[in-house]
Amino acid sequence: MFPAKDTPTSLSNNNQERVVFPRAPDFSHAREAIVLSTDRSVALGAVDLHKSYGATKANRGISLSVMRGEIHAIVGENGAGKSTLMRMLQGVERPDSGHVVIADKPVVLNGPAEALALSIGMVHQEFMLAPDLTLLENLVLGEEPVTRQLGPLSRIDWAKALREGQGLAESIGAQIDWQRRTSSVPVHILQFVEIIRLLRRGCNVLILDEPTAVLAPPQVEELFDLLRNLRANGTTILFISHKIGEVMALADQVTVIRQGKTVFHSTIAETTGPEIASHIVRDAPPLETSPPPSRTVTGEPVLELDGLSARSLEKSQSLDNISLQVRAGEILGIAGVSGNGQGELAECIAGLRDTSAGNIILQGADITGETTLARRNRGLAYVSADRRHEGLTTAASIETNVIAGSHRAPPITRGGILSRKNLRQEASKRLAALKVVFGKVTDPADSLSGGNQQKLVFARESADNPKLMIASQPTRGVDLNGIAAIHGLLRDFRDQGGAVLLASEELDELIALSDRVVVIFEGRLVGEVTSPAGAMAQIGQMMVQGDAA
Amino acid sequence: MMTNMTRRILQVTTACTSLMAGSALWADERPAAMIIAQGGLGDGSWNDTANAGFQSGLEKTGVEGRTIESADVAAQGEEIMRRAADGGFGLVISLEWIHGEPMEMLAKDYPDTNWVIMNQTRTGDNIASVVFGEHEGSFLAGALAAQVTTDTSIEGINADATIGVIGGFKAPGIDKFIVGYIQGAKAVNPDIEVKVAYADSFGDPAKGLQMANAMFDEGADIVYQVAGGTGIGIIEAAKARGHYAIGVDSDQDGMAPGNVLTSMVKRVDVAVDEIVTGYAADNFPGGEVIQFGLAENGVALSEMTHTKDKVPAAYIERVTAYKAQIIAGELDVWDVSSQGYPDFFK
Amino acid sequence: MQVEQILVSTLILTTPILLAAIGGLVNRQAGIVNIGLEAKMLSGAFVAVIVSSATQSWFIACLAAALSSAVIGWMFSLTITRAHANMIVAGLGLNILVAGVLGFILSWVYKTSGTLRQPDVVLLPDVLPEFFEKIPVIGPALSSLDPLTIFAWITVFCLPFVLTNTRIGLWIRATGNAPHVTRAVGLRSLAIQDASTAFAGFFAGLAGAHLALASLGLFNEGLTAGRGFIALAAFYFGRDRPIQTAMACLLFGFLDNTQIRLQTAGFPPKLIGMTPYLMVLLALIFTSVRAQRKARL
Amino acid sequence: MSSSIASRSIGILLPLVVSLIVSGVVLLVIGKNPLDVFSLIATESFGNARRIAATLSAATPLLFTAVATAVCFRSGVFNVGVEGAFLVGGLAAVFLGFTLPAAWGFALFPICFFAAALIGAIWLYVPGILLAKFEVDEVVSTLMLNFIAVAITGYLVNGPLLSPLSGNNVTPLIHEVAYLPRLMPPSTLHAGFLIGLVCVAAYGFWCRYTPAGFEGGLIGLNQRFSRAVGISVPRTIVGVMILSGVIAGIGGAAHGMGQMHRFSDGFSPGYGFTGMAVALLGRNHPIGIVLGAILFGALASAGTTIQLFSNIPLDLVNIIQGTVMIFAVVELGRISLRRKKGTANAG
Repeated sequence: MFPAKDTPTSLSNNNQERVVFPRAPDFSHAREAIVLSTDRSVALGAVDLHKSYGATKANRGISLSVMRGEIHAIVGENGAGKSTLMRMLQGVERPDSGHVVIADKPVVLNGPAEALALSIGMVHQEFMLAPDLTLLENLVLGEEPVTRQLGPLSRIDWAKALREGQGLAESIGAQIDWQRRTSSVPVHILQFVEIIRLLRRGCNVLILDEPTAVLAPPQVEELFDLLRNLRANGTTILFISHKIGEVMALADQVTVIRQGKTVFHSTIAETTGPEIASHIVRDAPPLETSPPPSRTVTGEPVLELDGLSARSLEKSQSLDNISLQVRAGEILGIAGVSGNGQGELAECIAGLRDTSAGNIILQGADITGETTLARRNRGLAYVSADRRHEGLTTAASIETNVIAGSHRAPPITRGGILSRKNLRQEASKRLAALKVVFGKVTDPADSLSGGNQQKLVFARESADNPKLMIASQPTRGVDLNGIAAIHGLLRDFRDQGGAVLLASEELDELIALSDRVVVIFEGRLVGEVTSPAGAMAQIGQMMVQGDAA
Repeated sequence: MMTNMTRRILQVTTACTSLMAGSALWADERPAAMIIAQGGLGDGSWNDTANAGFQSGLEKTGVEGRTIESADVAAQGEEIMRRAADGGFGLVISLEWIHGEPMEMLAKDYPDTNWVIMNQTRTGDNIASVVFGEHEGSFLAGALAAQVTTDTSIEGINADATIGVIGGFKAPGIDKFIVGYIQGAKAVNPDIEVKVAYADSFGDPAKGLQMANAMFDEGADIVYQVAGGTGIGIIEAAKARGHYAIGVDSDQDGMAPGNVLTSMVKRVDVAVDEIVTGYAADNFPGGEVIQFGLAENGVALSEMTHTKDKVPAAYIERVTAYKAQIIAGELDVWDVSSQGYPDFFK
Repeated sequence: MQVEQILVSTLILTTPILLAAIGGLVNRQAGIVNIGLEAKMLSGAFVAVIVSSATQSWFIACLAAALSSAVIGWMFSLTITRAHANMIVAGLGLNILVAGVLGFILSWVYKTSGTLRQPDVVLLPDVLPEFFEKIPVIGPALSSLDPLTIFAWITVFCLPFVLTNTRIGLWIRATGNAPHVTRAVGLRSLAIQDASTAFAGFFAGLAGAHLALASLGLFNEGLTAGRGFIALAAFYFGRDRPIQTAMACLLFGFLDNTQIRLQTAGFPPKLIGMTPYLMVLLALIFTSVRAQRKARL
Repeated sequence: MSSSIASRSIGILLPLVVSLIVSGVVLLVIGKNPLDVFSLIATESFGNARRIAATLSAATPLLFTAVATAVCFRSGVFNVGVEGAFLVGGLAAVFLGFTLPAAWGFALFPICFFAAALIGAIWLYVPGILLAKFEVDEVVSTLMLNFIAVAITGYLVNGPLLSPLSGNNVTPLIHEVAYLPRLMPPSTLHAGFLIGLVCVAAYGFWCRYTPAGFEGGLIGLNQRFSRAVGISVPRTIVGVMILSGVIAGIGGAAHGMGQMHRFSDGFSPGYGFTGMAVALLGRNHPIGIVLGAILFGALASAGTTIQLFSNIPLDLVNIIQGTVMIFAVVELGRISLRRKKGTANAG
């Protein structure tokens, strides 16, 4: 790893000597592919990047050029290949073919430290800040200004550090109390600190990975002001998002990625929101179309929420007075920009999060104070958005994963004794019913592909004839075949009279599956669409702005 | 390689079996084993003194012998003793009090083995019980201390009629010393204050030092140590402060010449030595209770090589008189181990 | 009347606990709970006695004790940071192992057991000139100060500064708080943890040297007498903050010292001995309950 | 599957091999042939029926403490307080064993065992509830409780419960009718060993064939998942702590009524901590626990009796035991000089 204190110049020289290309590099086409405008230089770019993980082709030809001093947005759906691209731009991973361009030169990066040394910095969604340290301490950690050089024992020049921090904060128009403990500071300020830390380390290109996902709208405004100031100071910004409104409001350039390829590029001035949207979703996988729009649901209400509210804990969104109904034989979609409370709402209904007011009624019974177990016994099923940490125990066997939750019920447990034989039988039955592809039932769940993992989750959750299924981001990180299968499962469940509460950030998915869609915005329900087909624009509007105007 | 190893293992096994075959080979000189009590060797007290006697006895007689330590000596005692008997040992001495009952039982199973237990009386033709008169010796130490503590003509002595004693753990075996000491002191001066404390450790000299200092601060000028390794610190404190300690078990007068008033010498070493020599000479005191009291010279005050010139002869004479009374049976000293706790010490 | 003496002996009893606790708290700030302090104190005491006798220098003896324990600490750290050993069990194992090795050395090299006396062991000197003794109340305490006690207290009062104002201090706190962050900014978090454990070993070695050389001049197997665990209790009680930990050490040293008084007042010695542990337990409960109340509001 | 068996056996063998190397080097340094010593240890542990019985006798308390530890470790609860529960449980059983009338005869067994289990359960319920309800770090709370248990039992045994006319801190002997029968007289191997095996078997059964055991294993792997499928994590934590206390308490009772027949200073020379090493060495697996307990039992019994036939001091056993403990928790497969980059994002 490179010592971080080396100057960028010496490093890039150093770096060029060490450049090793897996294949004979051919940069002959590089210039033409990248350069869209000749009067300014490319701060950060990519030429025809390919990257596969096993059979999954995450990037299949991505080219990109971010001009110096611009805000450049990359948009695309989840799974379009944005995060893979970021990892390669940042040097965390190497492309299978193609190359990254920094400051007009093709480079091979061997890690984030090298990218950092070449003035490329990234702000992750998980902040790299130690919670118990002050902001100032986090700012200088790893590159402390010292009064006199004594190696690790050098005294840190806090006055200088503070001057630096304040200077940088001022230059981008941020107000930061540097002496506060990090854990007590609002999340958007932390984001500013991350940005300032990168600036302090000499970064002039910043990559921001969905920076608004965790922010409330006023905070988003503050962030945008700050980013504009940065641009004015000459910093280049690569901004990853899937929110068209934000892109239109902030960016100079936009590049759309779909299915691992760049499909569209334009300056913002020359395009429109709908045009970008059309590129994001065009040629979407052939999903089954939604049921006839006239389909009316007449089933009994299975789930009723009456004025449900929940407090915000740590980084979570609070919920405010949510009322809704899901009937038997109905899929109710919940649309919303990530972080607006869909996940929290699902957790409240599943009994994994405390509510502060309102009632949850399942099949006529008030379950507000009941445990998760009691709710499940009443027919609640929950497909977690976080499959790898909450939906599954990846280290445990497949059979354990598919049985957990039903392990106390017959035929698995009778008279207090858990029958391994019945467990295995039941597990095999469940896995077969949903056509999960696996090796042995004793293999760890980790050995399954993403789609099969999710099918396993459905196999478990649908086994005990639930009345209500809460499906939170059910197709996140699932391949196309898997998505089709999971959509089929949800439809079948509905058609057999089940009620589904579907939370998804994939608008296509919501529209394809839902009988009705409600939109959640900042923890409140802001609208309802009774025939979702063709209402994408309307829903999108509400998701972004919180009203249908 | 493999054959080498096999041969070695064979060698060892034969070595073991020959040792186990025991009786046939050694006849009367079967080896001796001594089981070390809780606290282990290096306690600077009970175990170490006994071991010294054991080693000197072995050396004198040429009998082979082993000392056995165990981290789990309380629970494993019976197995260890049985293994020793099985392994051909002719004499098994245990220093651990808790081994009394199992030994009584084992002695019946192994009538050809000679057994020795300390500080209690066990019945059996092949068991020798050794009982020490620590209370008697401690009485004399207390009597001496009580006389000295008010004699300000002696360097390092204040006018307060206050003396101290520090035990290792609070345990009956230790309180036997302490009660005797108090009784001796009160015999001289019924109003004397005897400060009693326990270090809660037999191996913490640093704490012993501080505890003794604290007692000196409270007006005590003589502190009797019944605390093994912890006592080393008590003697160091006496030296540093110019007051007096009383040593225990072995003659500790030389550890801080002039600052150890006397030592309550308990001849565990002599007892063990005598038993080993008796055993070698086919004169094992089986079935007997061997008293190591004042009468038998099993306990005594030291020669006071470094202090006898400081202490008026009258005091020593009075101590000698008590000694005679005790031996004559005219004076009963309370024995915690056979009488339980007295009213004046609860 | 006896205030002076209580002060003196409290101070002396506190020093080894304090030295060990200093190491332990820095170690814990870097994210490692050091159960092996006891072992390192013991080896430090042993080395101190040997070296003091051999070199006639208390200073070299202390240095040797500290360095040897630092090496043990560093190796111990490697099993935790590089081989992912559970720190609690590895620490308990280290205590047993070191006691075993020292016992072995005693019996095979020095043909003794339990206690090792070496000729001409040089003790820690009193540092301050005699006239300090004339100062009322604190005079005797001052005049009996040995170099390690002074060093311990200087360290305690320097430590907050070092931890907050030096690079290594910041690195240690960051590593203990969020190791992934430390790594992300390019610092070698594992090496920082190893260094902190070596530091803990260094101070535990000094603690051992103090036990051996403050007044006794000999080594004894039971010399540490659980002080490593008392030190652990102290830095838990002081929540890893130097001054608070030092106060806890003083309190425990004072408790140790007042045992006699409490015993004569009728408290059983065993129960007095458990007070530090009970206090830590209660402090732990108190802080956790309070933290949770706060989180719920 | 086969690879996991291989890695498991490496996990068990590694600490042994390392400790043999370490102690072998020590022996070589002092001019002893390590092979001679090791084979002497082997004969003294397993050389004949009596030695095997002695080894099993020494292994008996470890069976209990190891199972009591494994119950918690398996559920991700780092309970180091088994030692304390063993002590208080043992004292409770012994106390009733000598205070209740001897005429009650065999009824004393269930009463004493029940009392020990109850006290043990209460003892560990405290840190359990503190962890489950208030997130009080269980390592520290149970460690502190160990010291407190030592102090309290130590106080009682040289105060209120002291046997009159004793030379040591011991309680009176329990009534002879309450002695657990010996299995292979004259060896001290007693019925407690069988009870220990039953506990191990019950533990194995509990892990595999009860819903509670299933839940324990799951919360040990993933608490969030467990919550989501309806398992109450706090209840499970308290449950395994209670279970641990019950087993430790029964272990103390078995030791008191089978081996010691009284409570004394040195009632447990650290069985709880050795049991921890056994559980880790055996990877919380019932068979691993039995083997580990026998291994440590062998070390304890043979390490003592080899002193009869050679001049190897007891310290050698400490060296072996300490090394085994350290390396039992080392994860060989994961030795790395620098943590992988991927983990940098975690947390």
